[in-house]
Amino acid sequence: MQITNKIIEKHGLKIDEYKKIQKLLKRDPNLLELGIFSAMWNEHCSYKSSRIHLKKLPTKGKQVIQGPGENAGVIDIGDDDAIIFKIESHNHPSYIEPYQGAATGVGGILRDVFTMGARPIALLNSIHFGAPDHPKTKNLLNGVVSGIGGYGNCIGVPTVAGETKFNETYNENILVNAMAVGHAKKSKIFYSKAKGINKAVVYVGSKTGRDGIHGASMASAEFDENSDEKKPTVQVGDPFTEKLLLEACLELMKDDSIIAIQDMGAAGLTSSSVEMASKGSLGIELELDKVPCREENMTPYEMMLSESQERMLIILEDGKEERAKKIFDKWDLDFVIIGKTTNTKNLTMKYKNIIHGEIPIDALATKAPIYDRKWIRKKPSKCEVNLKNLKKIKLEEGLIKVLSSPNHSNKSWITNQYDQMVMCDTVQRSGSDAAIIRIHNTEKAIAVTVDSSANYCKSHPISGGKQIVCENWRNLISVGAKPLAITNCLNFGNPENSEIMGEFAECLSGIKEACEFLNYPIVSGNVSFYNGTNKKNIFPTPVIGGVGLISKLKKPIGQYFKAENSFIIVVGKTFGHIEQSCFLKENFSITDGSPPETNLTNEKNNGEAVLNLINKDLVLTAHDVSSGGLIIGLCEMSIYSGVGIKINKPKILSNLIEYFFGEDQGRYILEVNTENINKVEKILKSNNIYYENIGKTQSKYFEIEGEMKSDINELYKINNQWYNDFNAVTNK
Amino acid sequence: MKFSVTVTLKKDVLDPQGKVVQNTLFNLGLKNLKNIRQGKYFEIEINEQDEKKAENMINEMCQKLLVNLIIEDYQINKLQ
Amino acid sequence: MKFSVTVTLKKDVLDPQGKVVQNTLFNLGLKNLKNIRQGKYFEIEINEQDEKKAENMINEMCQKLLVNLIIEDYQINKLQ
Amino acid sequence: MKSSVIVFPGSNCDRDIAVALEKMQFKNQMIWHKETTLPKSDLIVIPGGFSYGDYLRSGAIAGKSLIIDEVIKAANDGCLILGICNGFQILTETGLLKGTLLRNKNLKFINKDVHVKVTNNKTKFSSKYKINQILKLNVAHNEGNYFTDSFHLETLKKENLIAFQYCDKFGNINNQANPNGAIQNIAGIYNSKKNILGMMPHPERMVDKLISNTDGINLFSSLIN
Ligand SMILES: Nc1ncnc2c1ncn2[C@@H]1O[C@H](COP(=O)(O)OP(=O)(O)O)[C@@H](O)[C@H]1O
Ligand SMILES: [Mg+2]
Repeated sequence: MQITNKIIEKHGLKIDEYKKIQKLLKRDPNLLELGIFSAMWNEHCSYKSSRIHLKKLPTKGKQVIQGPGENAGVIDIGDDDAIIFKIESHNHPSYIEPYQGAATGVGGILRDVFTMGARPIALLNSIHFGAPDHPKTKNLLNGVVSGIGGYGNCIGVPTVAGETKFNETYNENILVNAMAVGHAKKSKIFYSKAKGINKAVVYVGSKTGRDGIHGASMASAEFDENSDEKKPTVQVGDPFTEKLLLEACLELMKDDSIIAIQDMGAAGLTSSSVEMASKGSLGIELELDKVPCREENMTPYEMMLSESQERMLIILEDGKEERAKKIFDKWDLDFVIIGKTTNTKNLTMKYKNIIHGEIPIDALATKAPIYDRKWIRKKPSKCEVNLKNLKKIKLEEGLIKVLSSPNHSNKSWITNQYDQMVMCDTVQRSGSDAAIIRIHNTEKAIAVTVDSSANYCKSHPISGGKQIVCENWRNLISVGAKPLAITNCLNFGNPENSEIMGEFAECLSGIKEACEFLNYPIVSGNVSFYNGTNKKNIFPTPVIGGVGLISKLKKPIGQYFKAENSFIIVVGKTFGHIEQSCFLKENFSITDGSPPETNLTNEKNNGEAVLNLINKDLVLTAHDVSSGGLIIGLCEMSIYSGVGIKINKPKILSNLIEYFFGEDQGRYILEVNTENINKVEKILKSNNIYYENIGKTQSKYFEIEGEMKSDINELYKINNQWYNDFNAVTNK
Repeated sequence: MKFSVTVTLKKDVLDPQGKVVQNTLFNLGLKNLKNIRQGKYFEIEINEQDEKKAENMINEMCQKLLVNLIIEDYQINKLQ
Repeated sequence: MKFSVTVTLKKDVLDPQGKVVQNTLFNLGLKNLKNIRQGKYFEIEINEQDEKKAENMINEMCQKLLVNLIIEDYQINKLQ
Repeated sequence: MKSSVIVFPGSNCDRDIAVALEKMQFKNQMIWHKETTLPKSDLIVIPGGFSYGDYLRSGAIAGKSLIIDEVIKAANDGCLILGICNGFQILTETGLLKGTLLRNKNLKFINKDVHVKVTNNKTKFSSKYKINQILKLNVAHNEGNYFTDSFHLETLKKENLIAFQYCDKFGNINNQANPNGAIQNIAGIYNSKKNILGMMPHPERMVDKLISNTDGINLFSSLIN
């Protein structure tokens, strides 16, 4: 078949890139080979626009066993225990088919974790939707939520934390990021680097169908009017088969049969075989007629590019086949030797004994294009907030607006659809700053959380990048965990646009600065570009997933007030930074201005002090202050606990709106009982930590001296109303 | 007027349920089974005497709610 | 040979799915809807040329697995 | 006490129940569904999860597995059988318990802590509870909406075969306290001989203070007696 420009374009390749292919091959590729290049050289698999920026991120530390470059990152949590985790996007598929898109997103990230030998112990997600009144939002929201639940519930891994946000920037391009966390023994971690010649290459799992052909290139292109044409690529998730695959893999991993193992994710058989061969500087030869197929008459092209789910590729030690096959038979899964490793450094694809394609591995991997795309700095956004206007609004009124807004409404209508308890190690379910999962049969636990702040990143990418890392860190501190490392999912618009590329570069430099300062390295992640439609790009939305360690597990303190008459302490200084606050957005629809600056020194000192207090059992409750400011933080602690509060008139700022709604960083709210208050203040003072003693807990009223006094049950209702209304209205 | 709607997965779309059911039937001794695919079925009664209008209405229901057009096909039949 | 099987809930068994679907369609403006019930649909292909035998086999599948006879009814149709 | 937990492909609360049983001093064994004999046990547990993905009907395919014949035999011999969540669904599919579990009335998966009332405390499963005691247990299911015909419902009441009923925290049995639409707020039932219990809530999730509460413990300690 003649390769025309149209075919090249259809494969998402630029003419220049095609010329490079010709040069690398020293000939024209055939269609199969072109398909392989297209799959490996697209943005999703090659990281061609992001790689030079990603290289600058801090990825090392004493706690890091494996940084980026493998299926997932691995960290050390002491003894022989390791935690393996990663986050990944499934944005485009979820927009096309929300249930299956989200479900297969969860399935994919789980495989990345158990392919390394970990038993998955927790799932998290970060989901972003368009405006609630956009006609597509309701369907997308319900579909995504039930898809996430459908997969996690069925496979039996608890979904314990996440975030759900609404903003019109996602109207035509939602974000669905899923994170999986697993536990393994340090001495039993599996990697994807092939070793040795003539080793069996084994295909295990589900059969290959025509689903998802070119999924990775779809994830590397913008949506347009013709996106409908790409519909046949929808993949259906099969969590039942994944459960079998998980158990079978973990059973096989008990001994040392496996040389290398790699899930078939984006670009399926192609990327898994190329990655294993590339890492081992070997070649790989596949006999495609052996590939288990679901449909009749599948071509080599289809088999190589199919993105059927629930499949793995394993390179086995000699003489282990029989035993391995027995295990997969037991679990009713296909187990077929489809090829072998070679010393040719080529990917060789045979079908019925004829070579249908042969490509040097390095042409697909290390020699893939890398772009230093043009990028420009963001101009600071100015905001003319008229403080006089702010005074006109009453505290209570402002509070109710925020509490009842979609972004701040209670999300139990989502979390109640996720099995959070299965595996019986969930110590802290969602509804706190971070979830806590016990390491089975030990006294240790990990805390996990995901965070993003697209508004902040949009207006000032560097501050925004810094801020999310810090907020994530703070969330782990608040539950008494020592933050260890993060994974990140970088959701951005079109990288060929220099403004978008600028957002990317600057967000990353903010992330880098915070990670370095906090010794909070990045061990895995994923980049999702081309989020946008017809030149309208989404806000830059990096999502950070963090893991922290609790070495001696106790009943978690949680974020709900425990008792009346306790002292309420705010750690960290309140300056009243109101620009980019959700107060301005919800009450005045003002969205310009710059986000609060994050002072890394204060952040670190405050966090370490709070962690110290929690570890010494000196605080009853802790909660970090984030979106919505002090008043929302206090409200969240109060209305779900049944304990009220009485806050004194602030001494340091005269503008109450700024004081209560300002989103200054590095702050925590602590509940401390009378017995410990002196000790707590002494420790804070001796560490030079700025704090304020702002009031006390009381019964059932949310009260601010001289300003407001509301029944907490009423505020509770307001915070829980939104989803009911949403469903009722949009059903019409 | 009464209609039936059958909803089936499009060709090439994975049918995990059908697959498991097929294996189970096979294990139960029904070895002659070649292929089974699972779908949905609706029986719908509407207050509309005009057949053309009625069918349009059923069609609308399918498009709006009953069928996931991205992965499913459907067929409408008049009953009785 | 190819058959279809439709499985429906017995009349006096509660149909929570059908009910929600009915409410939703009603809210979507399809006010003429009188009643909707949801069931399952199977398309089954078997290697058997004798129609009688084939039908018996399908019947056996229904009885053995596809249908919960306590709450469901079923109907077999030959396709093509 | 010897217990056996049957493991089906897709079971996912099998480890959880094993941990709970061992904590309560049962000598427990895991039995893979392809096995054709059961070790002698005082208690057989069919755990929660998604056996066979819940495909076709939840519990249907597991209900046809080889090991189920052995479970039925043991049940007829008077062995104690406990089916939790998916296990309950499997027991109804095999006919060991009557009735069926339909989709939740809101058509959504539900995971939350709910209150249930101990309706009968005169069985081997419940003797350590007080009558009408209110427990807080966790439910996690898509199909927990118990349904049965009116004749059987009468029998359940007459013979005192309702094990647990969903209620509010004060013990009122009403619609608001019913998470899934189950008839008469039924959360669990016994067979006539009261040696088989099927229940939607997960008692094994309630045996560890650190994780939740200990309201499930008395179910297991009742069995030990
Ligand atoms: N934003 C990022 N930060 C750090 N590492 C990243 C990032 N994006 C991708 N990586 C790393 O690049 C490697 C390839 O990722 P990816 O292509 O998503 O894997 P997969 O094969 O699962 O699709 C992984 O090791 C991943 O952790
Ligand atoms: Mg991978």
